[in-house]
Amino acid sequence: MNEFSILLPIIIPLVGAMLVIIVRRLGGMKEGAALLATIFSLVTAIMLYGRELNYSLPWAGFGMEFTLRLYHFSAFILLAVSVFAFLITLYCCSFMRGKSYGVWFYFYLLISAAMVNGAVLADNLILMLFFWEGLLVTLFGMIAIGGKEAFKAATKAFIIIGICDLCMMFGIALTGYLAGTMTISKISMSPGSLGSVAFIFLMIGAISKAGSMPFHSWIPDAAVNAPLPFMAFLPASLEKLLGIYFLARISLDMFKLDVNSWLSILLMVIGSITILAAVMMALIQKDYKKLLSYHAISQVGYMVLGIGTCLPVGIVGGLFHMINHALYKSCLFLTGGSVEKQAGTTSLDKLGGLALKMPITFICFLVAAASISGVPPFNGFFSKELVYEGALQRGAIFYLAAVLGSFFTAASFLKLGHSAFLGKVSDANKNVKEAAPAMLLPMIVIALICILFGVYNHFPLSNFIKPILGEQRLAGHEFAINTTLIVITVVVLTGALLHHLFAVKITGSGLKSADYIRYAPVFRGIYNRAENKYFDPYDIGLKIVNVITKTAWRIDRAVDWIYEGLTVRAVYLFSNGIRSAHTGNYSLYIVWSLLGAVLVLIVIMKSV
Amino acid sequence: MLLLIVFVPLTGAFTLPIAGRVSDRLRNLLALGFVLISLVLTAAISMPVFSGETVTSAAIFNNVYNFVLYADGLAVFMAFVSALISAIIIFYSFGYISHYENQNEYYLMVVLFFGGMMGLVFSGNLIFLYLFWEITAITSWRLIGFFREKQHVLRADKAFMVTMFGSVLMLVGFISIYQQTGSFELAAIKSALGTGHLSNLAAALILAGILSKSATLPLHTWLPDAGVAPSPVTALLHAALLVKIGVYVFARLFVATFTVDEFWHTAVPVIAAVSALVSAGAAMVDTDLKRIIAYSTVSQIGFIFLGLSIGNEIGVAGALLYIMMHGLAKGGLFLCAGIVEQNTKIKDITKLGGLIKTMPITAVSFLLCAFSVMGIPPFGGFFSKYMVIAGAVQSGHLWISLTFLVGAFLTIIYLLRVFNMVFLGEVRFAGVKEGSAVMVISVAVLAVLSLAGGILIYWPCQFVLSTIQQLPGIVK
Amino acid sequence: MLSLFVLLPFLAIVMLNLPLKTVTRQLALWFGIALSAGQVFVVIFQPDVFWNGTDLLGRFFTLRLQADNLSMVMLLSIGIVTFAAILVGRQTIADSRLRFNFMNLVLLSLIGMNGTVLLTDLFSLYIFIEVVAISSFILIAFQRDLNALEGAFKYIILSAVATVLMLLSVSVLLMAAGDTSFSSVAAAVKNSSSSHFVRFAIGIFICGLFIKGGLVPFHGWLPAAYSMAPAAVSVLLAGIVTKVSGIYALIRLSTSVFGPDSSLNAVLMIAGAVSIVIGALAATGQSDFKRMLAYSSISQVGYIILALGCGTKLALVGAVFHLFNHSIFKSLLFVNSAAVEQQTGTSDMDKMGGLGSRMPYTNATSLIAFLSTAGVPPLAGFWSKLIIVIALWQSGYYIYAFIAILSSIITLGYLLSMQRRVFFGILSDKLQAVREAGFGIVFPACVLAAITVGVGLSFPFIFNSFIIPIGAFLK
Amino acid sequence: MTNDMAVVLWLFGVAAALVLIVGFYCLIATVNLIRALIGLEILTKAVTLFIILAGYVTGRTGLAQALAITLIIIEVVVVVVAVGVVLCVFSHNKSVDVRMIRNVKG
Amino acid sequence: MVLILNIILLVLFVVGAVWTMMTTRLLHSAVGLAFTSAVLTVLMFQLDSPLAAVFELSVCAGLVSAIFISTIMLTKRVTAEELIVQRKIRLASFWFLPIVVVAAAIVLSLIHIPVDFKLPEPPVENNVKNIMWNLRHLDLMGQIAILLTGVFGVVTLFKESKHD
Repeated sequence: MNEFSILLPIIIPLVGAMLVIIVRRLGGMKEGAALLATIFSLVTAIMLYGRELNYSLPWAGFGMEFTLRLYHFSAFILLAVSVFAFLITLYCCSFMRGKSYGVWFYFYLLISAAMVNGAVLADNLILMLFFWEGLLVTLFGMIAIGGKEAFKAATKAFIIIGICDLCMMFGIALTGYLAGTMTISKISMSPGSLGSVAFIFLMIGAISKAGSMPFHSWIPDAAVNAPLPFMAFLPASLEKLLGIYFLARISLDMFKLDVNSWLSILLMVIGSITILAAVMMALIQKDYKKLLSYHAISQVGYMVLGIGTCLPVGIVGGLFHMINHALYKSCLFLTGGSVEKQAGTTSLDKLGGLALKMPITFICFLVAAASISGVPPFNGFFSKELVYEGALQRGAIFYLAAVLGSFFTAASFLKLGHSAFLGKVSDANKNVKEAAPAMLLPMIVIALICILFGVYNHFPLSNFIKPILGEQRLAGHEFAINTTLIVITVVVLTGALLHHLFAVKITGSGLKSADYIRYAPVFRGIYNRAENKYFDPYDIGLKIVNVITKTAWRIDRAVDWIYEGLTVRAVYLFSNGIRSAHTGNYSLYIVWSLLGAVLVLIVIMKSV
Repeated sequence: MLLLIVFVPLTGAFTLPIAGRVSDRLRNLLALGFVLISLVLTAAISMPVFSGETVTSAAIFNNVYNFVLYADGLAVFMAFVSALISAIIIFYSFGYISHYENQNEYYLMVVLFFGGMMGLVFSGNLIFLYLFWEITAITSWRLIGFFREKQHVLRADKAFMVTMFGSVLMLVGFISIYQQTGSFELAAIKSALGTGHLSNLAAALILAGILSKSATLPLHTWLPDAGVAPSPVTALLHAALLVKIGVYVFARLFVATFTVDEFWHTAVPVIAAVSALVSAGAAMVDTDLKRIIAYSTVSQIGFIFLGLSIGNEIGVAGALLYIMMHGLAKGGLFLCAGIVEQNTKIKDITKLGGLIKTMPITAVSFLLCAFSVMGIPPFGGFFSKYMVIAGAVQSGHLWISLTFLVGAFLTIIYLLRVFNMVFLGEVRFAGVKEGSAVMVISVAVLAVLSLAGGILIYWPCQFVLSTIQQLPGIVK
Repeated sequence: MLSLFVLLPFLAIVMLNLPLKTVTRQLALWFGIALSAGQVFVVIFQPDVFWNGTDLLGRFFTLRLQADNLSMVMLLSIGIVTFAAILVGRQTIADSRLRFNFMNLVLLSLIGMNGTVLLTDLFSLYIFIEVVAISSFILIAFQRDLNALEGAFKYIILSAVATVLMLLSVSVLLMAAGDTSFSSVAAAVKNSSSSHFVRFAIGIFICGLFIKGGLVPFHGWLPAAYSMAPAAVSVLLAGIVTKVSGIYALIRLSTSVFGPDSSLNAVLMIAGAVSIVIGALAATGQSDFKRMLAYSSISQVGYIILALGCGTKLALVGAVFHLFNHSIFKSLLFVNSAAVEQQTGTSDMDKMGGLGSRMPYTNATSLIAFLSTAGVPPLAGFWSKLIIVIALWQSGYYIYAFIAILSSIITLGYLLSMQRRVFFGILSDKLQAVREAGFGIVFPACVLAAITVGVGLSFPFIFNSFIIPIGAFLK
Repeated sequence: MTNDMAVVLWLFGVAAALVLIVGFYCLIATVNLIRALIGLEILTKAVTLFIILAGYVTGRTGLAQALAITLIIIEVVVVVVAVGVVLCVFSHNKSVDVRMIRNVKG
Repeated sequence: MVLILNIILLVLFVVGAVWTMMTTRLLHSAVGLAFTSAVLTVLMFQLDSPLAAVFELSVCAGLVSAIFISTIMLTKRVTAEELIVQRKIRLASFWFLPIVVVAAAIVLSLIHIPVDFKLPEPPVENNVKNIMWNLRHLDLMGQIAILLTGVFGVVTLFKESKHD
């Protein structure tokens, strides 16, 4: 396998995308083309795994080189991306049937895969940004095809991520300037004052891609309108992988973040807030997709928190959580997709009792939900434990936030499971059937992996995660699970269960199990405001922008007035003055002339 | 060769009204032909130029008014970009302008404008540079007032006067250079100045001219007002050529010929930053489709100035690349706006909507061009925007580059706003059709070029690289 | 054979007025054309026979004429503008008897102007200026329109004031010099340069010429006379009459008789700058086509005087070149106004609009003329203004340079508004019947436009060979 | 210059200057076109006297006379033309009031 | 003696001019002009300029006065009532002309500017005929031109007014 093969993960999906467009009129061929492309890229990813390759092409110059580097970390992400791409394409083969935008969805999906692969492989900051920001276009396209109203969400997503990507562009420029090189693998510096600025800008790009607060607000909006596989594909899996990958790169390789750095605290704070705030929002949602989307935000908090601890245990936990999250969250979205496809709605009001109608979906949901809630022995449990441990070492407050998050996560999934799959079968859902095999298969596979990664957690940890940090960093660290923490976790989870039961009892339904929190004295106001988007950074930002633009507009008009108002008026004022002096009376003109003559004589004779 | 590039369109323009009497088709093809001849000749001349030579052709009168045409990388780059975009715009005009009166005048003025542009680009003598500069001003004045309504002519007059105001100041600046060095010829000025730099007064005066032509704050308001012109004209003026004239002259004088006081390396970016912000804000508020795009131009020109004025390699290269990419993309935006305007007779974006259903190709082209202007990869605009900002960062102007970052944010927001309001949302009215084939092809070509410019960035960058290697004023 | 410039028109008039009634009326036009065209010819092609041949007629007279390059330029302008005016006159004056008188008066005016630019005596200068002036009075008034009479009367009165001032000055200089020839006056001025009397004489002579040339604040008569004169006369008047009788004389006297003198130059510069600004501002608010052009004329004359006051050789070259250019483009604008006035019956710009589509030639030539006036390249007006500004800048008169250059923006402003109101815009219903003016107007317009464009385009070619040598009249 | 000559110069000069003042005053103050022309004539008188005076003082009476004669002739023509204009105005306005001919203004 | 005569003549000259201006009737004014002209003639004689004096007398005192008088006759005659009104108006604007003249006379008499330039050498030729007819042909030609112009002026400005 020569160096050229490193290009394959980028080229194959691209070619696949072209193929999809070319064959789109031939019924069924487009799915085939897409599947083929994803299979090929999966195979390539597997073959590339474990190799170290470098490849470079002449490109734009000025430090912008087309340099790709395949090494452990990127190969791992590559593999994960390929798996998800394949599974979701498979899922879509059934899900997208009969939807007019199918072609474009495959097209965007494959291009996104190519872009993510490119970004992961890139060893040049600009090249990475090229692929990274290129995702914007496909993101926009994928949301916008979702229907008449979807473009608003698409716009919102585009603006938020676009702005963050621009920040990252700035960060990259600064980093490149400080480091003197654009090659990622050659950059290694400690964040000084300017370096911290650069780090923050890069971090904005990274965590916004991962969907952390405060750059999250497009995700719930998109969840409503965008096609569900999109949610499973981009916000749930690929973007998390990419964002956390890059966050890990910047905080591990490019900038030597240490425990004492304020940047580390910053990251942890962001992580904690994200965990808590998002999960609190998730708790009260009454829509399958929206609830999941808030969790997609919340879980990012764990990863950011884990990486932010700057401790090996935390980092490993964060990265492990990244892959775990991608697994269970996409699985959850896929179950949501199945429900939507079969029941025709994702509103929890109208769902209920689907467990019997769609047993496999329900089981997959259970596994994934248990996983996300951190129930042992599923994979989520182990990664969370690692993060807890890291957080605890840095401060009890972070740990508290994480555990509290866990509590509410569990609570909200209990609510979700209860209201969607248990309870009474509503009339509308009488005829719901299990989803098609092509849709079930990916769910099953992912659910299985969840279990596998949980039970045999040493396998992914030692094969995938630990090599990322390298031997030196890990030296002297053992990841023995802290028993105390496990106990606490179990207690918390049990608490969540009890709480749920209690809540169901007092409110009378699973759906309303969180309502008492929703309408609790203090929370009520906060929630009301949150639902009216008072806290949405996007809306706040737009308000600020509005003020700026109004000011700018006034300045612009003022400048224009100088030309159209002031100058013209002044000229006409003078002009009219001069004109009215010409009265037509020649005596006056003679007087002028004589006075002029006097002046001339004064000047001429002055020098004598 | 250089003479041909300049004088084929300049003199050829005057044959167009005559040709127009014979047949419209002949005139149209001739117009396109003149531009294409220039394009091909420019391409031909680029071979020796990029191998490091410079091409000069001159008519020496043994006085300060020697007519010198001089082609180095910068000139060829600019000429090539201009000719390319002009050719597309003229092609588009076949479809657009055929609905209106005074076509002879239109083609005369457009080709004359193009000729003036070519002359300006290759001019090696400040006086002739000014001369061609004003030719472009006259022709654009006529073109803006093309529809002859009173308001339009007033706007045209405003544009003419504001740019004239700047340009006469610039002329005084040239004269001041002449006094300092004793020549109007760039080569002679260069050697006369040596390592010393230009007097600040001269620099300020020339800058006034450049700012007025490139529609930069505080001399920018004529540009949005000039949106009353026919759309190909606005594309030609706002996007592709006219506003780039100022930028080009900036590059030609302040980067390629003189060194100026350190002060200007800060002052110009500050002006550009304010301009970029203010006009971006104005673009958010305005509701006239073409005015918004025009404000966007003002804003983007700020980026080009930033790149050029900080004067380091990546910044200048980025600015040049910006000229090219912005020209393609913004031209496309204006042409799309032209299609919308012509088919709906509406320019107020609040009254438009849902056009993507009826004019899908236009909509997609618009979106692609908008992406390029926003600086989204894989479109060409991405690289130029990055390089400019990187240049600013490298020169240490952190705050200024942050300001530009905000400008870039706003760019994204207002362009998406326009796209949403025009092409998405409720369908407001029925019976709107896609533009004619010629027009749609033109915008599609521009959109594809914007995309290709990014994907095949290697070639434009090589182009730029060989250009800037001939510029001495660059801080390495 | 310089005397021919004066004598041939004489002969022409004599022949025209022989009692041959009908024949001469038709001949008058051709005489005028032949004389003016011949004048242009001998100046441009410089036939050796003419300039250096023995002056057969002149042998009988002691005329003391002298032609240097400045005079050449003036002769050229005189020839061109007279040619245009004659053609316009033929087109616009319907009555054949009046037309005949018009031709005669133009020829007399030609005598006056040719004499003025060739003579070398202060008192002769007065006489020939009066020849020009009196024929202009009559020309303005000859159609007996009340407003024209008003203009003529104002011109007469102000012109009389000017002559009084000039003659007063001549009498004082006569005392100092004992003679009125340029050379002796120049010598006397030089000898007693600090004399109050002499300086007083210089001052009032200059003032007299300021009135003749219409500099601010001596310009009161000018807008009335220009705007109310019959079309053809406006062309002549604005194009060349005041330039010869006022500006040429100022150039001649201030450079080689009274000057060079710093305070004189200061006066000239101030007057020039004030004229530029006031003229431009006053022109801005006008709604009458010709009145606007009249004020524009004041403004443009200001440039000439400003450059004259600057005093360097380059400035003088610029001044003379601008004088030439101005006489071309301003008469072109007046020819256009004649066309418009003839076709629409009014010169009120508010009543026009959209004429461009009906009068394409007039539109195009007017475009050229106004761009040239505003100093937009590549037209002739640009180059002369450029030279003037360069000269000002080089002499360190930065403020004046800025005044000059910024006023050209105002100039552009009002001319743009003129063009907009007259030629652009939408044609009103009343003017639907308007057609292009006749050959007699369009042809000279095209010729003048061609000259403006041609000079502009060929400027770099002719800069060394024609423009710079203008300065040779400086001693 | 002899003393006598200086006195003559001074005397005649002052007188001519006074007449000039009278003439200008007339031009400015009068509202009658014909009287304005008479004022012009008065001015011419003063100027003629100046020229003759200059010739007398410098001993160039010949030249001065030649100039004066020319001047007189020219002024006559000017007056004739001016009177013609005034008469034309009169035929329009039936008045020779200056204030009737202030239509051209602004 | 000559000096006193000159002074008297000059005073007459000035007074004549003032009277010409002050009088209300235009006819008187024209007569005043003729009178002033006549005084000027005498003054010219006093200044050794007989030929010019004769010209002055014949042309200005004679021809010009005739022109003015006929013009005044051609224009509207004023009635007695109008005359009174006119006189009032005239006095309103002219009453301080004499004061101005007297004041100017006093001021000018007090200011004595010395002749500060060199007087020229005596002339070679001082014969007016020679000068006019031999030396100044150009002036002559100018005069002829002006006379011709005058002729055309008369033709164009006067001729048709009879038709009206």
